[in-house]
Amino acid sequence: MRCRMLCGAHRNGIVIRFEQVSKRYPAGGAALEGVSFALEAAEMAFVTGHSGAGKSTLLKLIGLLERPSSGAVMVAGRNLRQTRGQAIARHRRAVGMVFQDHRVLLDRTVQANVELPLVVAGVPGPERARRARAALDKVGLGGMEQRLPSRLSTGEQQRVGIARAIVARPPVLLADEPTGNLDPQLAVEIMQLFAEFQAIGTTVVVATHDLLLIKRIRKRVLVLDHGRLVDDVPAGEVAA
Amino acid sequence: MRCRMLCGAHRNGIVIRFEQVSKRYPAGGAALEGVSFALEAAEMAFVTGHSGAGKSTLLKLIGLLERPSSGAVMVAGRNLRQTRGQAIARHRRAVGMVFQDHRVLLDRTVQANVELPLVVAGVPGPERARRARAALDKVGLGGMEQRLPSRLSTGEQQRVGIARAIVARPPVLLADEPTGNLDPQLAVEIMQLFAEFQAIGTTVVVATHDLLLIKRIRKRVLVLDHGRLVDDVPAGEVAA
Amino acid sequence: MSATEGKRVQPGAAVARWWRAHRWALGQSLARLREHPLGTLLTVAVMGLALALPLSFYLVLVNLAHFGQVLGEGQSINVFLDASATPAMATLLAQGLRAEPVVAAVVVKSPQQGLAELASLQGFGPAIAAMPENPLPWVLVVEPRASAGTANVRRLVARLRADARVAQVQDQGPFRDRLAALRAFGGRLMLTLAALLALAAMLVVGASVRNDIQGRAQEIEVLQLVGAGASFVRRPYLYAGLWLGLLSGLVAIGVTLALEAALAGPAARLDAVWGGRLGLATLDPRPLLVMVLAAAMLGWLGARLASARHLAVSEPG
Amino acid sequence: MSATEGKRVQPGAAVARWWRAHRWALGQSLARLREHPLGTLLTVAVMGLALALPLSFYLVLVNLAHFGQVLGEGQSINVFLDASATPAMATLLAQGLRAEPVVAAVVVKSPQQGLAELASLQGFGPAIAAMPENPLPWVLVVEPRASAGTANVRRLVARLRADARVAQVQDQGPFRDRLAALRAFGGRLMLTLAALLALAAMLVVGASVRNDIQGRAQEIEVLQLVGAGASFVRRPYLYAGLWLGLLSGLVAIGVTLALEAALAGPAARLDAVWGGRLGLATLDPRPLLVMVLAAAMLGWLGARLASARHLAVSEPG
Ligand SMILES: Nc1ncnc2c1ncn2[C@@H]1O[C@H](COP(=O)(O)OP(=O)(O)OP(=O)(O)O)[C@@H](O)[C@H]1O
Ligand SMILES: Nc1ncnc2c1ncn2[C@@H]1O[C@H](COP(=O)(O)OP(=O)(O)OP(=O)(O)O)[C@@H](O)[C@H]1O
Ligand SMILES: [Mg+2]
Ligand SMILES: [Mg+2]
Repeated sequence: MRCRMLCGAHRNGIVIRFEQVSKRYPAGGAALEGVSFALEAAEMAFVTGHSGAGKSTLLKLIGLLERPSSGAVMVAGRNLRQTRGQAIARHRRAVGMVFQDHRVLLDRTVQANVELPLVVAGVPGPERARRARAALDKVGLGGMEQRLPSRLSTGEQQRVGIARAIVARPPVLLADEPTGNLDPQLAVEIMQLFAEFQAIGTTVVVATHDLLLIKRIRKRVLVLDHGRLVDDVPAGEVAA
Repeated sequence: MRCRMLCGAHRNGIVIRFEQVSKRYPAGGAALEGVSFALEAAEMAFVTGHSGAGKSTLLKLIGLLERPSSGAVMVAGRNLRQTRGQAIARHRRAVGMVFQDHRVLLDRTVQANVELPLVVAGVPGPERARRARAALDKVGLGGMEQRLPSRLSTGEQQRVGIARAIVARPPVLLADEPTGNLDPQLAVEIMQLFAEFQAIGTTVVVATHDLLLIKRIRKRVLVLDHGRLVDDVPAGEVAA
Repeated sequence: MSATEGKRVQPGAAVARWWRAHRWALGQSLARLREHPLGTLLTVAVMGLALALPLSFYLVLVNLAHFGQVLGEGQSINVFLDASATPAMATLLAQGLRAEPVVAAVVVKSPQQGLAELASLQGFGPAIAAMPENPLPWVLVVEPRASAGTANVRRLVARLRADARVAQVQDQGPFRDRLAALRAFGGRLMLTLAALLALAAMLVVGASVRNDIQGRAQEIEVLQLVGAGASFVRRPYLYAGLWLGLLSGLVAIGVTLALEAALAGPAARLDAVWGGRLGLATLDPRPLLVMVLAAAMLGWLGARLASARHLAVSEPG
Repeated sequence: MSATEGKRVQPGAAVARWWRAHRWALGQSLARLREHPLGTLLTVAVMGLALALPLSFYLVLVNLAHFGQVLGEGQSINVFLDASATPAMATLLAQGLRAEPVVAAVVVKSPQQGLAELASLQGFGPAIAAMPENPLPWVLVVEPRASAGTANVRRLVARLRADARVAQVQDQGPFRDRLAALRAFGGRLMLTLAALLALAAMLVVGASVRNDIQGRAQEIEVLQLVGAGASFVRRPYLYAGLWLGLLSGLVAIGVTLALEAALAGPAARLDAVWGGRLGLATLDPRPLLVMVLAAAMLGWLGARLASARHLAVSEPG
């Protein structure tokens, strides 16, 4: 189903393209200002910049949680401006997203949280459980399936959010500050997990302010400053 | 009012003492196991350790958000076990806390959020506004007083939480991962702000996983591993 | 690569997916009610009460109508014929009256019968015995139909008064008017109250579902963020509304039965003084069934209305 | 060092702080209602309706009692004295009856008056003119007090029947019994419904405040975390409950007035057929005022009950 949208562009050419994108929120200044870049299929990029630079806004535009004030956001060759109604839901099913504020449901078990995207996709119960367990193992939460997130540490909650984003193996993965509550070693492990997804064809965008991590993982880096794209460092040129 | 509780012990001797403190949550394993340490007045310490190590639990015990399963938590020479009812509220007024999940009210203006501890303390309106503005300036949010936190970036929300913790100038300041959503430069500025509070006599405890920050600020470091205190590095011995 | 690629070749997969989605929504809606037993109880209690009252009113109204008919029974019209009227004339007039749609029955009383009745009255015996001849005329006792309107009866009375064969018509019109006015007043009162209560029931359903949705704003948002469509998000609320409505309908029936039991004593006494002629209606199962179904529909509709508004936020900003 | 150190020397600081805390809570409670105009409206509407119905019932009940008194008026007892009774005996007996607490009035009718009445009846004129002597006895028409119980009236009738001076007592006992049974039934019905509605109103208040508190769980927690005491946290909810109650009371009055207006037509017609003797009661301002105060108290109490439960989480785990 989701491949109607993204699989065609998958292994060849551009998956995400920003063309002179600006975003002004009603109650604030410009969060993004004339941003243009393109990401190929199976590419991984960091987005960095100071607090309030527009990192989250950029990811929200790709995930269709916000619409640009001007310019065009193209995903898999389609301008998202035309996406409406049911097609928005379909787009979001094709984009796995780790939210900066986790967005984990505190009154549902860890497993129920991780299974949500599979429920929405109509995956049968036993397969849901199997895949949720596998995703939780990957983020180091194996054995916590039946716990309530309200009884987890914040870092553990954050990892529930990561497991939920990867469980449906979406062709595009967006992660907004996914390691803000994780210790350095775990942060590297999570980034390596994302790199594994990249290796099997997933396009990955990670917003982070963790310079150590950016240096360790060595992927393309987009640098934002007050909403403007001030630097775009290819993976090969990141200083170790 | 709060000085009934903490001001006596303020400039001389121990303000926070843990004696063989263990904490087991009903629905989990041991979050803390036989932790003992003491912090003097006007001392600043980092608490670090992997995700789930027990950092937040330690701070919650000091702030009386949780009670130990065994052992004694002493603040200003009093065993908190005996603190009940109104005295809990009084204790919390004397302890400023930055929460790992911010706990900012999304439907109240930034200023109303920051003023809350002053409202509870009975400070008159004009003085509240003045002090809230001063605190917001300190965390770099000057001019955002009338915005709603739901319309702020996550890092900005986190800073609202920091401003709220410092606005009443409490004798004890607890900060749980206060820079998890801030860029490195801002993180250092916030830590310097805490150090300023320390300089005027505040006892400060900061839970963080940011090793760079710990190295830069060079304060005492308590290291937790699976709930046990495995290391206690004095400020002078932190490797640069 | 994608979560659903493996399923595409399977036959009947769409039906299976549809059934899975509905089963999930069903489970969710039930879990939701079980999670907040107090809230569920409260909502069901309030909505149940709100529905019980119109139902009870309906029953009271049915009984009142019956009651009115019984009261109306005794209110016959006495038609005194002219002194010159013959027995044949009386019979003919009675036959004509029996054909009137307004008339239930006509009894013909001869002058002899009238005198006998008068003689049985206290103190008149000797006086009547002393009378040289019978001064009484033929009398027709006309009983109007209970269902006949007061205006129709009044018209009949006027026609009889104009009849040359009739000397005088004794009609308890004022009493009949009073009774009709009383019934109109009672009916209007009950209907007004029932309308108000139906409104209250609707408001309660709306408020409850709205509160549920507001309390789950975060959950709804997360579902939308992971790609759930509008109907998927709405479904558990619709089911929950349905359950709440159903339960409320059952509570309404329970309350109505309890109300009936509480009123059984006075109602029986009422019936007894009327010599058992009231035959107070017991609960007919059909309106009860209709009530339960209507309540379920009302719950579903309330959920639908309340959710329609909240799901508008699905659009990106 | 601390936030409040500077204030400690100021005189009257405690009062100022108390006033600030209350002003803040007041502002919060009003802001809360204004923030969710639809929710506030809904709650006030439901609670208002729930309160309007018992109030309306109360009014109907008052009128029904009045109505019953008017109906009861006509139901006098005819006491036929023995044929040997003298005028003095009749007057004496009437005086004795007037002293009875059950009796409202006694009219003494002489045999002459009785005969004149009979003569005016249709068809009897010639018969009475032909009578050699007046066969009628002295008659006392006893009107019982409307407030007298049927049992007391029945006892009086029995005593009169046993009296040697009395030949016969004509009493419309069955009618009086019917009327009493009818009033008992109506009263019980209204009281039962009113009790149910008061219960519903309480449930609505409870549910509304509970929902408000649940929706603000995060805010309450944050207040507790920054050191607010139980009473501080509770205060805005208590004020909000008070406002909701007050508004609901006003809505209840509005609905009741509207109901009265809607029923004015039929009631006036009812009164007209009784020749204006019903004098239907209009709204007395005192019960209305009591209602508004009771509604405010109810809101405050509901808020207090609902908040008591939720504030138990203040204790650390
Ligand atoms: N309310 C709770 N109920 C049950 N278990 C809990 C609860 N809170 C925390 N825990 C468990 O206690 C352990 C320590 O939690 P704590 O929040 O102190 O960790 P932390 O060091 O702050 O971790 P992080 O860096 O992820 O925030 C974790 O394993 C967590 O799952
Ligand atoms: N819903 C909103 N309404 C109004 N302004 C907003 C909204 N969301 C974000 N902003 C503003 O837009 C700017 C960019 O926000 P964004 O969340 O993209 O920053 P960010 O780079 O993710 O910051 P952080 O590192 O703190 O998460 C900020 O100044 C913020 O105040
Ligand atoms: Mg962000
Ligand atoms: Mg923590």
